[in-house]
Amino acid sequence: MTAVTAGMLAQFVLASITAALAFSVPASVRAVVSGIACALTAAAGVVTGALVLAGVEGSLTLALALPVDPLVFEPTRLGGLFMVVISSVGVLVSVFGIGYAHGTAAARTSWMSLAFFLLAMQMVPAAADSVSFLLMWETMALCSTILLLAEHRNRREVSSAAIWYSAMSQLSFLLLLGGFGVLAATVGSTSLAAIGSSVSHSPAGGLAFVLLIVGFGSKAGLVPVHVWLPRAHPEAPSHISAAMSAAMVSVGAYGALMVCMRLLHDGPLWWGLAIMVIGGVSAVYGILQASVNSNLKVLLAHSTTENMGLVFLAIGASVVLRGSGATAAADAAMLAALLLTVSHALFKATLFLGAGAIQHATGEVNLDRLGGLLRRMPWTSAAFGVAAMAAAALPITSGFVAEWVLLQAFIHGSPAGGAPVSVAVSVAMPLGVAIVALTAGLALLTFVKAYGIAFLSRPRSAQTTASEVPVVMRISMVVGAVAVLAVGVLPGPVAATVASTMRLTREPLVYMVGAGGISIPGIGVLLDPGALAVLAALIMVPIVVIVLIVSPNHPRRLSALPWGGGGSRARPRMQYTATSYAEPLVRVFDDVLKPSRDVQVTHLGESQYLVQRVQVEQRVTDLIESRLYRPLLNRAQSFGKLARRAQNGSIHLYLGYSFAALLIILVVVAV
Amino acid sequence: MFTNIYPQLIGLFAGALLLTSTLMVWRHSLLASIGLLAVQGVALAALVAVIGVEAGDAELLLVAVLVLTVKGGVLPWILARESRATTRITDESPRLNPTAALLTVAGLTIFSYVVIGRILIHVSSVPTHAAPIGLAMMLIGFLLLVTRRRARSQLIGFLLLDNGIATVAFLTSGGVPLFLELGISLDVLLVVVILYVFAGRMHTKFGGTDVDTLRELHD
Amino acid sequence: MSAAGLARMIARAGRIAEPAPPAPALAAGAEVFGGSVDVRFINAGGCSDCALEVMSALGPVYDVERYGIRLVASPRHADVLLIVGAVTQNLLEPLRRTIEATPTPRFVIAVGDCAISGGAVGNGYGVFGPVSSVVDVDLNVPGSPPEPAQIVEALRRVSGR
Amino acid sequence: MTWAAIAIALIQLVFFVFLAPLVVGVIRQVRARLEGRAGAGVWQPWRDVRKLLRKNPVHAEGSSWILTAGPLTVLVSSLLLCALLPLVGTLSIPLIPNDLFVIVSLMLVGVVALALVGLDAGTAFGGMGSSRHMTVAALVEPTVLLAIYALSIPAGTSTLSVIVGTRLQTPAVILSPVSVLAMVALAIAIMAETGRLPVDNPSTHLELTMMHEAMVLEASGRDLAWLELGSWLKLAALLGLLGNLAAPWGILTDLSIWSVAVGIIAVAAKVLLLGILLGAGEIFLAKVRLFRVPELLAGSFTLALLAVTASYLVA
Repeated sequence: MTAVTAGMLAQFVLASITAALAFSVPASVRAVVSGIACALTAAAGVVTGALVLAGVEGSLTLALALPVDPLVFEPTRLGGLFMVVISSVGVLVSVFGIGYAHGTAAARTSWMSLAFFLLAMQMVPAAADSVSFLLMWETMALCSTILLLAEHRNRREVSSAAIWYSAMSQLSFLLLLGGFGVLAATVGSTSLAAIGSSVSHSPAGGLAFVLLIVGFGSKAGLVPVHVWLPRAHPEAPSHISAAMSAAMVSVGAYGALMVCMRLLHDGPLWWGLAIMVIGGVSAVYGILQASVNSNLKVLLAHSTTENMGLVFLAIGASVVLRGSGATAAADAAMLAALLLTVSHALFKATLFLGAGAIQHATGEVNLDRLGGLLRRMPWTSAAFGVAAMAAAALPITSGFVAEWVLLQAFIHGSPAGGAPVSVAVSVAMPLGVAIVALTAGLALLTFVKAYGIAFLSRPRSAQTTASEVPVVMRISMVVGAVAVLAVGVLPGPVAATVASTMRLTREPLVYMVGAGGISIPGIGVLLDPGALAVLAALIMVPIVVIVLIVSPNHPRRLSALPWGGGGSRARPRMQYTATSYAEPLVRVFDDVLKPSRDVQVTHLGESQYLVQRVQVEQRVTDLIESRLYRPLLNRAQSFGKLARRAQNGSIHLYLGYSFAALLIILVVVAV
Repeated sequence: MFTNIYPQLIGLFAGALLLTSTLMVWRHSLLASIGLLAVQGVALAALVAVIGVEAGDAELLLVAVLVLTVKGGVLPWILARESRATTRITDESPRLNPTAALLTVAGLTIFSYVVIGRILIHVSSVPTHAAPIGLAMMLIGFLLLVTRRRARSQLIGFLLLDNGIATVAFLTSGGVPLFLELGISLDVLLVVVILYVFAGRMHTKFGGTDVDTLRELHD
Repeated sequence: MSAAGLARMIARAGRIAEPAPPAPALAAGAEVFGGSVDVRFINAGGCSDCALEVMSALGPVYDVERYGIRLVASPRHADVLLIVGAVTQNLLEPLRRTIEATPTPRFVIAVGDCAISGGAVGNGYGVFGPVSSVVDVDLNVPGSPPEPAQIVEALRRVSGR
Repeated sequence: MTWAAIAIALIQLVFFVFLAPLVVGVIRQVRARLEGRAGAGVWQPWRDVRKLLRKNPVHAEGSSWILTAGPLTVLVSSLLLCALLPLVGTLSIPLIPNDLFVIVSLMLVGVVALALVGLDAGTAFGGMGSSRHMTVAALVEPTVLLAIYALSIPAGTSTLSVIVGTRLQTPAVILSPVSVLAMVALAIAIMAETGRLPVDNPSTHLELTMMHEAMVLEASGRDLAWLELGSWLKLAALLGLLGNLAAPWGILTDLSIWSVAVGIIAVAAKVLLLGILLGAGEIFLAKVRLFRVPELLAGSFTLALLAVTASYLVA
């Protein structure tokens, strides 16, 4: 029994203990006790994953009372990486939850299901066969649904969101079931290793590929199966949305990576192109929706769609590049995919926790009613700011490193040895760069809006009472932000570890340079954000000196009203809101977003030429939802009505059905 | 000396052709498009001349001169004169919004690169590398024909189409026989003059050559 | 208009600005500006004749930019407040706000008799008083209205060019 | 080698801090002359900065430290551009190659800082400027990246100094259609990025038409000086880059007194020439409506995309 086995066992045990504690201890100490216990469960995951990454091997076999083979868990290095990522998010979330959870979100059920939710998420990457994979997957889905329902008593929207969510997660489960089923049928074993070793690009393989990618894509929140994200996240308690949006989508990404790196590796070109298309569309669509949204948590949810889109774009690019002979670039793209996932987990957790802190302090997540929180919540604003920089892929954060690697992989797409570039590459790679660039640009606007409107300027409604959140919440946010910065300044170690989890064409993919920079010799690129930061710091010095020479008597800063043209003092209502901030963008992308505007002009009674008041309302709805899902649902409903007629509850009718069925079966058997 | 800058020159003039075509979609002003058409004619002539010099083919040089005079000189001159004479508003409000149109141009160009890449997979002379640009010009010409409202602007599209055909011909088959080119240019010239003068008269008569409104004329 | 037509017009127009008269003496305390003066123009409630003169003084004919003088969009950027008209009750508060919005060191120039002394309307019921009753004035440009040349000269005394 | 590169970076830093205000002065002077005015002389921007540094900044009530730190960030990001871009020489510091994506992201740091400054005081115009500014920035980025991507293909790397070096060795590349298309696209993108006509009017007094100006309405004294200097430095550096891409001659490739002198003179000549062209060109342009700007950028984006695909498919 190795340390890894012990670690996995420990996770199961700890999760069960947590549940027991959450059930038993009195409400007064429940939050603290079960929060700490959850954190320990997650910590066990971190340790186990780290051991796996360090090269320790081990497997855990659980014989259940189910009519299936015993569950086998044997994490690969990739699985270990994801175990670390997911469970570190779990730690942050649990600690934050101690301070945050209140009301129904702090009830027994919530804490218990949180424990199992974390456990399931940590064990999915460890699963060694499709059965245990699917079991853990479904556990994850169920627990998250329960957690999502936590506040259903307070708000009606919660239940509708939960319905959407469970529908989508069941859909993805069925797809995965089908996919794994096909694979098991073709290979003759449910063991993932066996499937991976006997890879088949037969039509069956293609079918399995499509099923699996769509299934994982829906969990990762890709277009067009993303609709659950923007509904679930605002309704769930914030630390739960953090867990879902940072950790659970990473599980989806893990699935896709597993398919492309382990199960069906070296797939044909069209697989890669298909993934690239899905990813690219999701990235652009997600960030567009995010940029025009004013509800902070919905905005973050859409940006999750964007980031996962980028991850899939990278995965697809890697497949395409490998297919067309640019192996070094292909490895770099895969590295980018992994780095994007890691970085997204870190900063998105921090962002959602920040949103939770704002909600906790002001009871408000609508940006149009926030403002001026920088002075009231310095810690939150700092952590949120760093994470937002990462989300906008600015240096010196983790997001920048990830996107940099991705872009480098794109532009080094010409195959080794001067072979002619295939048409697919020469069209797909430029478009890829364009998509990443556009996404990055829009993300920049989105998060400048989110940060600037929420933290800068003046309060847009009465949050004058807002104050900084309890210390546990601060700690978890700040730790997240520090991690984002650490990966951003010293990407070397992280990139090396990540690269060690991939099947590489040439070892090693990444070298460390300087303090903690990365260089990818395969495509001959180098990045050392640390050195960049040092240079920036060095440049600050002469400025300070100049200031001291030119104006030694430090000009004293006077204070005055915000300049409002000298007229009546500029009121907070006159400020730009999040909605007005995004208005130009809505116009620019009018054809894509199709916003619904209605203008009501109320004229004065005396004359129709004098206007009393003009009311403008503009709403941007999710096109895919209104154009794709609504019709489907209506169809389903009408069909349901039809079916009801056959179900009028008369026992004779049912007997008749079964009799008919019997006859049919007999006929079938006879013929 | 010439042979090693030969690909550069081909590339340069082909690029000029593509650039002018894109700009024609970009600009709405009729006069600007006509100016671009003139530039394009010159570039086409230069292209022909370069091929001619490379092939040491006197006839091609003659064709080049012809192209220069007709496409680079006479046609634009007539068009500009007619437009100045008859139109008040020279701006066009196309059906497709310019942003979408430009992105379509990009798509069409890439598409033609792919297509030609498939067709001329075996041929690999320098001009054939630039052949896709000719096809792209034809497609863009069609795009203009489809999306522009007013007869004159559609005529621009027509001419762009013709230039595209000529370009493809020169780049792939090393040029069409002189008399054929002669005939083509002459009847193009004829067509244009007739259409254009006609459009001008119609404009003066019915005060507008928006094709949608013209539909009312025949009933 | 076509580019060529515009070019022809530019060539035809040539130099509009009149030749610069000799520079006046630098006003005391204006050394700090060092030949760069940003002006915020305020009509504190005068009839618009001084305002018109100021506008023409800031036009291309007198071309104050050649002395380093510019009209700016925000008092935050301004060095000189160019105030015309006697301060009316309604504009008293906006004027005060504008003055406090202007970073120090700053110059206040009162243009026209009404701004300096209240002038003909000095004891009108709507008038608070001359500019000097709100803020201490550094330079006066007498006249009702003063000539643009005088206004320009006052500004040049601040910019020192 | 390392020390030579650092020396060049220092030289560029110092020289561009000197050059940038001069370029702006030249642009304004050209405009003034063409508008029939005498003009303030090419040194006026220098006087402006000196004066601003002497004044006591005013801070709006309720504004935060962003109003102090933002301008410094803008300045530093522009200074980093000047230090890293291949302007005087193509030597680049080993650990910090002037990689295209790094450069662009540094530029974006400045953009973001400026946008936050605009939002900080919570005035209507500040928010308006910031919103427009970010919208344009978001739309410009694809063009910039694609254009330089197209230029990077012949060199096979995204390191700008290598790109410029390649163009220096094989000038034939410069006239290739790919390079022509890419340069046109890049020029348009840079005009938008630096807030020149026809995207933004740097000399407007009408708040409703402002982008950059509207964001700095609240800044004063030293803060304003940093903001202005930062935007000037950015303009000068990008013009220098454009100049070196279009005509790389004179840029130094090894460190010696003579070559440094030549390099400095060459880059100064290129930047000032481009400045004069810019000033003269702006006379003939009017600011386009904000909602026509996307057309402009879509145009340049199309050119850039064509350049990239063509460069793959032609060769």
